[in-house]
Amino acid sequence: MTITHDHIELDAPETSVRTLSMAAALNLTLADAIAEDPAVVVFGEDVGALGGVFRITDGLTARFGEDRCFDTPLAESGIVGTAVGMAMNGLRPVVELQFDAFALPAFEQIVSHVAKLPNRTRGGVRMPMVIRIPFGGGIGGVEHHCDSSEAYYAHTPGLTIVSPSTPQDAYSLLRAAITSPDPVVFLEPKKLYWTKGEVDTSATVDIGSARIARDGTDVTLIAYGASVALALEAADASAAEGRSVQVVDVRSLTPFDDETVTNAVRSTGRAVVIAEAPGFASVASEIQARVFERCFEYLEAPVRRVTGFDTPYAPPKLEHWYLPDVDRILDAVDSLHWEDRP
Amino acid sequence: MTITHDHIELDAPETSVRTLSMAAALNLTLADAIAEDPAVVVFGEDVGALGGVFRITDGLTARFGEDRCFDTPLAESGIVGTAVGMAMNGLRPVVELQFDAFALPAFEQIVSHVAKLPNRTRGGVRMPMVIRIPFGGGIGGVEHHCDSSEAYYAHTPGLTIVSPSTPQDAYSLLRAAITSPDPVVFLEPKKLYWTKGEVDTSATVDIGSARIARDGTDVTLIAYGASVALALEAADASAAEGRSVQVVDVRSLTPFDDETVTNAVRSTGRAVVIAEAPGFASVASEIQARVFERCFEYLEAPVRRVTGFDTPYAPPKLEHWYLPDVDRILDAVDSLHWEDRP
Amino acid sequence: MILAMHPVLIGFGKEGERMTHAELLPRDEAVQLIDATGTAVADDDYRLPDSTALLTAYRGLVEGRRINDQASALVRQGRLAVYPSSHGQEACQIGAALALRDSDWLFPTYRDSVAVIARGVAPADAMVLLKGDWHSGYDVREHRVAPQATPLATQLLHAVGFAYAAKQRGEDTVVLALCGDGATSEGDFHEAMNFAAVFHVPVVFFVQNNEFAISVPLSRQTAAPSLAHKAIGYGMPGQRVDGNDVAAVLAVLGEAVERARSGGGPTLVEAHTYRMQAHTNADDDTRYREREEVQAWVARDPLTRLHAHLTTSGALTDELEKEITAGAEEIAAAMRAALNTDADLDPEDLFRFVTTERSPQLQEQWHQLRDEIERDREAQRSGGMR
Amino acid sequence: MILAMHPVLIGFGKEGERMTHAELLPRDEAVQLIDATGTAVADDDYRLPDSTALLTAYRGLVEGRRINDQASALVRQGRLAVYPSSHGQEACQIGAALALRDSDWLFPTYRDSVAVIARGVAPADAMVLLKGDWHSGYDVREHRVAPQATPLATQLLHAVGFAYAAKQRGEDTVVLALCGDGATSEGDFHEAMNFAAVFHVPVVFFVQNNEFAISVPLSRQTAAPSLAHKAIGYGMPGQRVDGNDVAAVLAVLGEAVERARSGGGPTLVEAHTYRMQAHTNADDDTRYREREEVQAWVARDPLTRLHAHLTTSGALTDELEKEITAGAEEIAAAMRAALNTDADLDPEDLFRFVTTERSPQLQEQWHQLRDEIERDREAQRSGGMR
Ligand SMILES: Cc1ncc(C[n+]2csc(CCOP(=O)(O)OP(=O)(O)O)c2C)c(N)n1
Ligand SMILES: Cc1ncc(C[n+]2csc(CCOP(=O)(O)OP(=O)(O)O)c2C)c(N)n1
Ligand SMILES: [Mg+2]
Ligand SMILES: [Mg+2]
Repeated sequence: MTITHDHIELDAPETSVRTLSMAAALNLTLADAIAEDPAVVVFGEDVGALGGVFRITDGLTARFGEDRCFDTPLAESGIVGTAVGMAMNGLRPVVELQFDAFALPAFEQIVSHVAKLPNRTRGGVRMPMVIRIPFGGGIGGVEHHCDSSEAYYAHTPGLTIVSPSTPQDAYSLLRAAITSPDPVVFLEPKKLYWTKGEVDTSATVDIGSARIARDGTDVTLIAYGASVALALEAADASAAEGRSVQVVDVRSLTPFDDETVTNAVRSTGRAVVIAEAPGFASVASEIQARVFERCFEYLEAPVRRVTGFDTPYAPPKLEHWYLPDVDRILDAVDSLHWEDRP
Repeated sequence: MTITHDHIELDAPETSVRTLSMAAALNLTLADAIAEDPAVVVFGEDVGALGGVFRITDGLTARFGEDRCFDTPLAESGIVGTAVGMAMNGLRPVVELQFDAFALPAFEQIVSHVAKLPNRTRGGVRMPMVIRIPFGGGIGGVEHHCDSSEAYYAHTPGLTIVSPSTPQDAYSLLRAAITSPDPVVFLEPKKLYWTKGEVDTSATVDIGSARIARDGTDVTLIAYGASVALALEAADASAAEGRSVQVVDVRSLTPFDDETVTNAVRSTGRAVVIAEAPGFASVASEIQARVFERCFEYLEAPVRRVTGFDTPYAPPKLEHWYLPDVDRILDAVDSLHWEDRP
Repeated sequence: MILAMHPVLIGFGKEGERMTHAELLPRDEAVQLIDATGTAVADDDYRLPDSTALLTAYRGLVEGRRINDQASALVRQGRLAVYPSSHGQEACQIGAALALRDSDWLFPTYRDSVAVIARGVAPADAMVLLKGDWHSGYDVREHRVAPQATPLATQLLHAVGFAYAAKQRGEDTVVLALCGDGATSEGDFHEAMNFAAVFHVPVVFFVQNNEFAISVPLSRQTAAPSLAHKAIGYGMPGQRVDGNDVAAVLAVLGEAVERARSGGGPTLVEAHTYRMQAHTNADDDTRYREREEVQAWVARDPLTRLHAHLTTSGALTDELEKEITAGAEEIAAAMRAALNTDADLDPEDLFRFVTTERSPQLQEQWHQLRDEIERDREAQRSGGMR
Repeated sequence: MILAMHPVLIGFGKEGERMTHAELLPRDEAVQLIDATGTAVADDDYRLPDSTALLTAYRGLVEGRRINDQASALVRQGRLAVYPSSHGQEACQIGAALALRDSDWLFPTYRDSVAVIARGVAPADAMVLLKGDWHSGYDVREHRVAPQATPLATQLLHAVGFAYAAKQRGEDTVVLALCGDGATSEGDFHEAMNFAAVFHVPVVFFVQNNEFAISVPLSRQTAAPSLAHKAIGYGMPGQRVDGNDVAAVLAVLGEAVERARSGGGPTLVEAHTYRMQAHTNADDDTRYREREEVQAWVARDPLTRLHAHLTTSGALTDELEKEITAGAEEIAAAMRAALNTDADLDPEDLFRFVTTERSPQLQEQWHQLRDEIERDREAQRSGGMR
């Protein structure tokens, strides 16, 4: 169990741009990070031989050995709590928690330590750690497998929360998260795991920066994770109806890119926030409130949100009713006082 | 450990109105509930002989016996998890978790079971359970003793969240919480434990109803828990400056009384939301967003919020900088576009 | 369903009494009453259940196996979303169900559908979760079976609280709580064991150690001599049993259940068994275990050994065997029929059970959804788009 | 600070080796090397530390007691917000500190200020949390002491992860993790023990069983024969020691530390001691325990017995005693001086350490606060209101 500091035989240098699924991009990031930094260790439940239930850690143990990617006993507080100790002692743990609901046993460690140790010690102890959680629904998963719990983390000072919506951002954001000296909760939209896109491994992205995913002049849709794909679909559908719809991919929930979001909404005067999680006291309500405050004079209509209902996540056969969809977004857009328009 | 169904010797009938501290009112509620309903059991850490670290359960074990109020092993998930089983089997557990941060080990049980079991079983299993948590700061407590974690619970569908700001509401809301067939998270503002007020034990309050704590015509302050006292102070100070300030005590975070809050803000056209918790993705941002959406046409100015910073709670010697105070509220009120006023 | 059993009760475990190490520690070897060839093994402490009991158990095993295999087939046919099979673990499943009285309670996991059905739940109701219609599909009070738990080890605490309430009311209910080897690593396992022992409640914790937690082998879960060795750390007796020997499971659980019923407090029982199939259909177990390892367990199959034992003893006739097989086929056919029908699901159900009274917020959200649905219908009727 | 100790190492505990029950289970009685009267007790496995080591320990005990009592006085004077005293538990505190090398790490709780100070942390720095200036006040890397943990049992997992990283780098660091009897009931205790055993990391878990968790007595925490009996359930050795006998604490911890250092994996050590004062100054222990019970423990005081032992053996002269007392007084005086000064606190610190780079949100919030502060100052200068 000693780190081999010898050079690891990497595959022949590959071109830096290729087409990958988000899952493959994440796998590549982990491999690249392990290869580059001997402090990086990947662990969790079933991440070793199995390669993770979503195969994001596929092949890592075989390629880099048990010291770099390994299975733990089945205990999430144990996973995060030991990661805290490792981070105190020179490692960069990247842990996987299998589903949102199964991250909950680790909640005390995350809130009381991961988020607070650097502050507690006046920066004496940093927490360079990534907590990866496959999040969100839309994959027909049974109860406890489709939740969106970003609000719990986003409300907790000291944590950085990011979520990619493209394979490129999956790669670049995860690289940035692993390099960050601060603890990052990395939310992987399960529904997008198998969507493909170009990935330039040399491209970087700053944590804390939102992305204009689509230009538009009439209304701004603000989303993150799997909802970005939905927002883009809605924008297409809206275009067919003659509306020019802008889409902002928030990407970094905390820190939040007020500048990009505020400028976007000020330019259109109308906004809809989209997220899968229940709406009450959520990241969506936060974004809605921020936009209202910062764009008050610019707004033609109240900012709307389209979120999951304030109910437990639906069973597979009912989830299509639960989840935000294109129609619901278009309805929200329709409600934005268009009749008042000059 | 068998419930004695015999008549319990109560103290001589007392007048129904008396002056009590909030702590005493809560103690009285628990005693009355235990005396009235043999299904009520109170348990947690140090609630027995000691009477709780805040003495809210003082004397209950002595008066009603170990079967009705008892200490558990030191394990919060254990406390809430066994309460779930008891609630499934005819008891009405009222559990105490010692401080907000020490409720976190129970988070999985609360989110995955307490909140969801009734829904999971199509109402076949109800969760008549109260989780009492002394919450908030302002008492000079060291780290982990002053957090406000209502957002975690309020974001979780299936939970009812209430917090009193007066001894009367402490009594009436806790009675309502214990009687409720649904699980209630009962947040007790530590800072107000020793404030006194009249308590009419025959007065009832509906969960889900806000309270106009003070009438006013110029601006509406919306608060809950310890922040209500602060809002009232700010209203007094503002009155001295010639402004008529209305104060709404939210009281029930979920369900939320949109009607009362919306009507209040529509009547003044200006609003400030006040809460101690960090503001990001919080109950305060939810209220702000709701008010914005529902009162858009009535607002003279953007709704503001005065909350804790998005930092870990401050150490005792710095908490006066951290916590919302009267000046900060008055500043927010001052910022509400008064110059535009007709 | 109740077996006439004569568990060997040892006179310890009364509240407040301290047990000796020997009483708290499990045996070095798991209790076995019928070996893999079907031969009875003499035991000083545990008696072989009589042949009526063993025949009842045999019927259960055959039905259980059939249910497992039928459910797996229904997954392949797309009628179930997912199925965590207990193929190979049927002796534990049936032993658990038969060790209890009707009035007792079972707290099962996602893997324990066979035990749930053996308690009387209709197979189709037990499959509602796995079909995706709702999160749980049976009346927990009718069958005294808690909803199958997904978050690992959490149900053990519910079992303890449930037993606490029963004890407080002076009822003689026993609660049997199931979990896997992996789940013993969770904090909730620890807290449940400890609460049970401190409050001396009538719970039996039954760990089906099937050697794997998805892909993670037992050696990565624990370094202990056995999982049953955890019991002494809580002051409750621990025992190990051959989990593929339903006779031994019945005897050991039977003893633990009777001890619990008579005020002797909780017991931890670890069954040594093996998960013969992948974790669920979504899993690929070739990634983490050798086929030879799996094959080696075929010889220890719980059905074959009981079949051999009962045939040798003459208790199981060809005729009876046929009748049992036919009964199992009937159950499978009913399952197929039930699961091949699509349930008529009501979207309003999403809002119906969240709280007893629907909040104004939820009502508003339901009205929004209802309007959407109506507009959809309208649009479909008029052939329009949205 | 390092004692020349000769722990009796037993040749077991190498990775992958199974230990026997006898090796994993603690003794029926706690290890004691000096009894309450100060008389040495012969022991087959553990050797009495030599008199140099015992004198070092004695000095530690006297200083520790003085620190405890000084801190309690400072609370009464309003200079500390709160103090959880280890009065009566000093043998555990000093034993823990002395069992480690300088390069080893300590993971303490709120009650372990004396152990923290014995590791070299300045008393005033150790008191920053309790004074209320900040959440922790010492450089954890300089002293190799983790911040004192408040959320119970959580630090045990940190200790395990820390040890894992050390082991992975091939360092011979040992990590000593402290917790109380109450904390053993938490899920994190279980997960930490299990991870430590499975990963075979160099950690010693040292439970100070002081009979109470605030008001809750041990009998409500566990029904086990002892807390050390939990060890076998994880496959690590457990041992019990008289926690008021610093010689025994040194010997037992010394053995465990050496085993950990030499690759023998983790150990659980339970010390039997007693919390002589209330949980903290904010607590009222007359509500939940009899004065006689507390009084009975005075006779078992860790200082008195070592004092008697060392005086009888002649190792402790009057002169040395005076010197030690004077040293302790000096420490107390320095504490008083340091804590009677108000620190100059900077409100911007609230924003400085949350994340490495300050987010725009936090910067905006700081500017808001800074403006408030400036306006306040302005107002004060001009004598105005707000
Ligand atoms: C708290 C929690 N963490 C993770 C999971 C995901 N998960 C489902 S089953 C499983 C393995 C369980 O293994 P074991 O307890 O041995 O039971 P088995 O599946 O073998 O019956 C895991 C990791 C979960 N359901 N709950
Ligand atoms: C997770 C958690 N729950 C509750 C508390 C509140 N609390 C602080 S100390 C204490 C008692 C701890 O008892 P024990 O572990 O025996 O340590 P001791 O104080 O006796 O040293 C409690 C309940 C806490 N700090 N953390
Ligand atoms: Mg298993
Ligand atoms: Mg203690």
